[in-house]
Amino acid sequence: MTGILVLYIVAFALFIYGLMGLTGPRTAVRGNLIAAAGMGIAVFATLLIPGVSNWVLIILGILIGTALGVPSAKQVKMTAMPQMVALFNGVGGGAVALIAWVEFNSTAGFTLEPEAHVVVASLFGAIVGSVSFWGSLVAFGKLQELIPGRPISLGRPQQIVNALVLVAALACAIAIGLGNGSPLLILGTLIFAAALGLLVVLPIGGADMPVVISLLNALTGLSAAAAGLALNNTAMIVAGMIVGASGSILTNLMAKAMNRSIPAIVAGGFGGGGAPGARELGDKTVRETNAADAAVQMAYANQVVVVPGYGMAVAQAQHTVRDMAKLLEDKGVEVKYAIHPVAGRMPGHMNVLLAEADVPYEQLKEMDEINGEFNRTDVALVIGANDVTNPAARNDPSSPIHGMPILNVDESKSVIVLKRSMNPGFAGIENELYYSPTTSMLFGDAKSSVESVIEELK
Amino acid sequence: MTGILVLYIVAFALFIYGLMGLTGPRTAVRGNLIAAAGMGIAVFATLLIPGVSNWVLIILGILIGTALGVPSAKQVKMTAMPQMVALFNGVGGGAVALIAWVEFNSTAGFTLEPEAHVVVASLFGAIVGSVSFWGSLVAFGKLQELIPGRPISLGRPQQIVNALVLVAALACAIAIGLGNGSPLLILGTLIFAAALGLLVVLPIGGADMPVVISLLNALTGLSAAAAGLALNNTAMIVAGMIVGASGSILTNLMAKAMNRSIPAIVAGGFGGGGAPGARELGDKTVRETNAADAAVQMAYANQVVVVPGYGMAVAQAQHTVRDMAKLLEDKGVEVKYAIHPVAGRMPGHMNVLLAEADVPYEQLKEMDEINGEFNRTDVALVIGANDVTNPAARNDPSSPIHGMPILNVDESKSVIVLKRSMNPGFAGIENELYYSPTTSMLFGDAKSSVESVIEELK
Amino acid sequence: MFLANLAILVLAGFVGFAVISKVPNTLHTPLMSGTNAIHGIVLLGGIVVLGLGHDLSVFDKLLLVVAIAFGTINVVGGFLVTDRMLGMFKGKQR
Amino acid sequence: MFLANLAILVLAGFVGFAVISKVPNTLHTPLMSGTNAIHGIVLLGGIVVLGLGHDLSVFDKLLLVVAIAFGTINVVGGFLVTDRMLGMFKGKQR
Ligand SMILES: NC(=O)c1ccc[n+]([C@@H]2O[C@H](COP(=O)([O-])OP(=O)(O)OC[C@H]3O[C@@H](n4cnc5c(N)ncnc54)[C@H](OP(=O)(O)O)[C@@H]3O)[C@@H](O)[C@H]2O)c1
Ligand SMILES: NC(=O)c1ccc[n+]([C@@H]2O[C@H](COP(=O)([O-])OP(=O)(O)OC[C@H]3O[C@@H](n4cnc5c(N)ncnc54)[C@H](OP(=O)(O)O)[C@@H]3O)[C@@H](O)[C@H]2O)c1
Repeated sequence: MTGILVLYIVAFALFIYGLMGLTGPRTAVRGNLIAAAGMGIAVFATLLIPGVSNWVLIILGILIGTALGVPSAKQVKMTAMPQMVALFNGVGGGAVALIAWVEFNSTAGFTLEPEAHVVVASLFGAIVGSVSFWGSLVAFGKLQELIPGRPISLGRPQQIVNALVLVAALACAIAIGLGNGSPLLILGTLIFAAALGLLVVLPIGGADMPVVISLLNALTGLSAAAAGLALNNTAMIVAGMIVGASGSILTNLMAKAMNRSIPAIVAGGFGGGGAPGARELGDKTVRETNAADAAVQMAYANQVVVVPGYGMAVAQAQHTVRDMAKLLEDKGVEVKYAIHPVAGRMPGHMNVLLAEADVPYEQLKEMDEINGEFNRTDVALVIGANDVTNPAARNDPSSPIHGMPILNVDESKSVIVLKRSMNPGFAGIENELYYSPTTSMLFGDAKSSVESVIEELK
Repeated sequence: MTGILVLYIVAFALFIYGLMGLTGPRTAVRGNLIAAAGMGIAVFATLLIPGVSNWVLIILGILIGTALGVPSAKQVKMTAMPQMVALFNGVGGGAVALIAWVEFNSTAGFTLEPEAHVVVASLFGAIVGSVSFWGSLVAFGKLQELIPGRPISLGRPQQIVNALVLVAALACAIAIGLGNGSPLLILGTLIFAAALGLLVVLPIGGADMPVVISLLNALTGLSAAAAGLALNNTAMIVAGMIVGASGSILTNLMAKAMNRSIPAIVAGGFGGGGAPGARELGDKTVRETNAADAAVQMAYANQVVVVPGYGMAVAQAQHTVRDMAKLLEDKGVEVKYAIHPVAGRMPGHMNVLLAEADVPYEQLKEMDEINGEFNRTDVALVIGANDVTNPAARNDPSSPIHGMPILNVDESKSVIVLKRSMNPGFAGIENELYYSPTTSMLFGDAKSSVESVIEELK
Repeated sequence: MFLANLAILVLAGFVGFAVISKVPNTLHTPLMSGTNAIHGIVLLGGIVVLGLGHDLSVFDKLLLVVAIAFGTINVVGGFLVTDRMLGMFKGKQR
Repeated sequence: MFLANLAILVLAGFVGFAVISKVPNTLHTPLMSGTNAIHGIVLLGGIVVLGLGHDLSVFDKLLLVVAIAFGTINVVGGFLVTDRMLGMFKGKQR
């Protein structure tokens, strides 16, 4: 055993070291590899445990997992990353739940099991694991658009129902804890927990999913730590708890970045996009433009700043945009891209898309870098971005996004906005930018709009 | 036992939480109190251990310690802080060494002791603890000027001697480890370790002491962790190791801040101040001034920036300086203080001195804040500061302090330097600032110089 | 043993807490995915229970194979996806 | 037990490492003095050995009383001095 425990210590040391690396842009790639190495060591050590049998089945499980995991990880489109992460997170939670289930069966419902903390830890793992599994599946479904992204809620009674289901799950668990070994009870625990996972995540709008996934990620971490306590496995305890702790903080950071609060998110009902009642135009007028004029306007500009947003992702317009930029550069126009940290639906969403389209890295400007430049910019071309350009975040204390740092496109000499309608974005609020005299709207799907602009430029 | 271990966990959780607090200016005071609370809990829990006897002696020891510790901590002058810390650190190391010694005696030289790691840990504690004890005493002596602050070295053979002494200490320890229980051996271990402590710290110049103390601090932490391993005491392991790790990093940060390298420091021989051969004036000329002229110059200035340094600390001139500033302000002169992070001989040295003299906090300007202002400054009054104003750090890549951020006093319209001679400062190098046409020197002890300036101002 | 594990649990919590202090927005997603991969450690649980389990029913064994498969997916998928993501932040690494 | 302690040791190391990432220069001295107070924990060692020690010689007992006194000095002195130091950084707390 000694050797194995030493290897476990090495393994989690590598996890921590790798995680430290992941927090810095320069060291991130290496950090990830280091953590992976740690995992390899941990698995290796476990296989060395004296008396391990059932080799065939163990290998089988690992092979199946690899066969399913590797290709899906390799083929998934960059833009589908979040749901992929959700899926991987879910199965992790599922594994914990299954292990707890077997622990229950193989000890005749913990009736043979002396130590209290093992029982408690296992049941905790069963519940949290199951919640995380089913919750993650919903998150996956929503982002993959297998389930409608908008909130699916029971309305008012939602919270009460959730509470009741939770109580039911706990009741079953407690009954087991008190020594009742009936198999129905563990099934009840797992099923009620599953229901809870579904009921909590379904009412949450697709746009909040990244935060939810991060939350579920932290939960899975905790469940893993619990399983580690139950099995007295140091590596599992440490790794699980590290993820539990760092995951919770990460969730907070993400929520802050798009200034939402965790409770508000879990309360649900928000972020379906195009929330009703957001369309009181009043008598403000919108100036519409067409591809031809837009093309001319940009062709004669010195500097054009492209402001991509969620809409560009939806329209998959990144490559087209890139081509347009090329044409403009040939005409001697300086083109830059303004990247807002929370543009799109996951942090770094825009970096990923534009990198995919091989936009030269030098042209991607972080928010702080570019904000000073807008007043020297002739045309700010807003492609499917909305909230991240909304001056209300600066001016209107009553606005739900007030305080969120934004791209000051309104400071540039003229603004062209590409979107399909006057519908609001993620935050579901009006954007006064569209009514400013310097702004003109080019309605239509981002990709086709950009294509027609290209036609005009040629 | 269970309850005690839980209390230990609470205790070290408080240590960590407190330490986190100590890293932020706003939370530092609270952090320190939290850590202290943790210590209280740890001690309390230990006294609960079933079977603890010898109460009288235990209480006696605690009372003696309190009787000695509290007053000295309360009375020590702020400027004597570093040596006080050194002393407290030393006794900590001493305690570890003594405990190891008793462990040896009470187990007939570990011959009754089965587990290897206990023996190793104890001996490690004995050596490191002893080194830290004697090393800290030297550091204390130097800063308290009981021992001359300049390097006291055997010259060339120093390193070899140190190595031999270390080997001797290890040899004794190994002999014990191999099962020889002779009391002479433990004495040998402790004594050789003591000699090592003296030999390593004596050759180090007084000015490097803060870094050395931090280093010894980390060592004591490690020895405490070792003792914890030997006694299987979780609280000691965690607390000791945290200090060991954070202390090492802190040492690095401190060394960087005054850009020195740890090896160079331990190699010794540096920082005695006024290193010889640093005085080749060449044919550069120095402009001397007198209190009267200096007073007039400042009285008619719009803004005077006081640049305090180690010299002000030596001269204990902070109160006088404060009075002078008052007079100038009455004359409508704006007075500010430029605080270099490593001015003086410990980080925050100047903040402490000036706070002691009740200089209004708003007048203390951090380096980055004030550096932009010098070009708008009529008189920069440099009081016993040298290296932190030396333009060579900016201009002269060959200079030993090149790269260290400095206060750009040379940008101000005129500079008045108060020091006793042309002797160099801590780094032992020329300061071209003194030869610039805009600089005039007012020689003499900082305090008396300032006093005579005050006379003139009245 | 349990108390030692508790101490370990608490310390690990602090580590996770202290490490993720401030991280640039753009790294949130990779970090999420990286930590996600790490909790694939549950794979060990499946191996231990299946490997050391006495008289497990066929059903139990089936569940455990699935658990191991799940854990493996979490691990390999997680690390691979993270690596690909980070690859996308070209230039960042410079 | 030893291995659990080893794991604890390693984790504690990482905690110390992660917590003291970047700290403002002016806090170096208080931090040094604060951590210094924390290793006064050795006081516990003195108490345990003296409290649980069987047939300790008078000399050993003497050494331990000194050790306990030393540890106490380290603790109380350390925390007090740190507190006074931080008090000096007035305004900082604002
Ligand atoms: N980055 C993250 O981590 C993250 C995660 C979750 C939520 N969020 C939130 O998401 C928002 C991101 O802001 P954003 O400006 O990027 O997006 P946004 O505010 O959600 O606005 C996207 C806009 O794109 C338009 N659009 C949609 N499909 C389009 C298409 N095919 N062609 C052209 N336009 C299209 C929509 O208007 P039409 O419908 O009229 O076309 C919509 O107004 C922020 O509120 C942020 O807090 C961010
Ligand atoms: N802050 C820290 O943590 C720390 C720790 C260790 C080392 N250091 C190093 O110490 C240096 C600090 O720079 P510094 O400019 O503050 O001090 P310095 O460079 O050491 O210069 C001090 C000057 O004060 C003068 N002086 C000494 N006693 C005086 C008195 N009674 N009256 C008037 N002048 C007096 C000396 O010149 P005369 O002899 O001609 O009077 C000396 O040139 C830096 O090199 C830093 O790296 C800092």
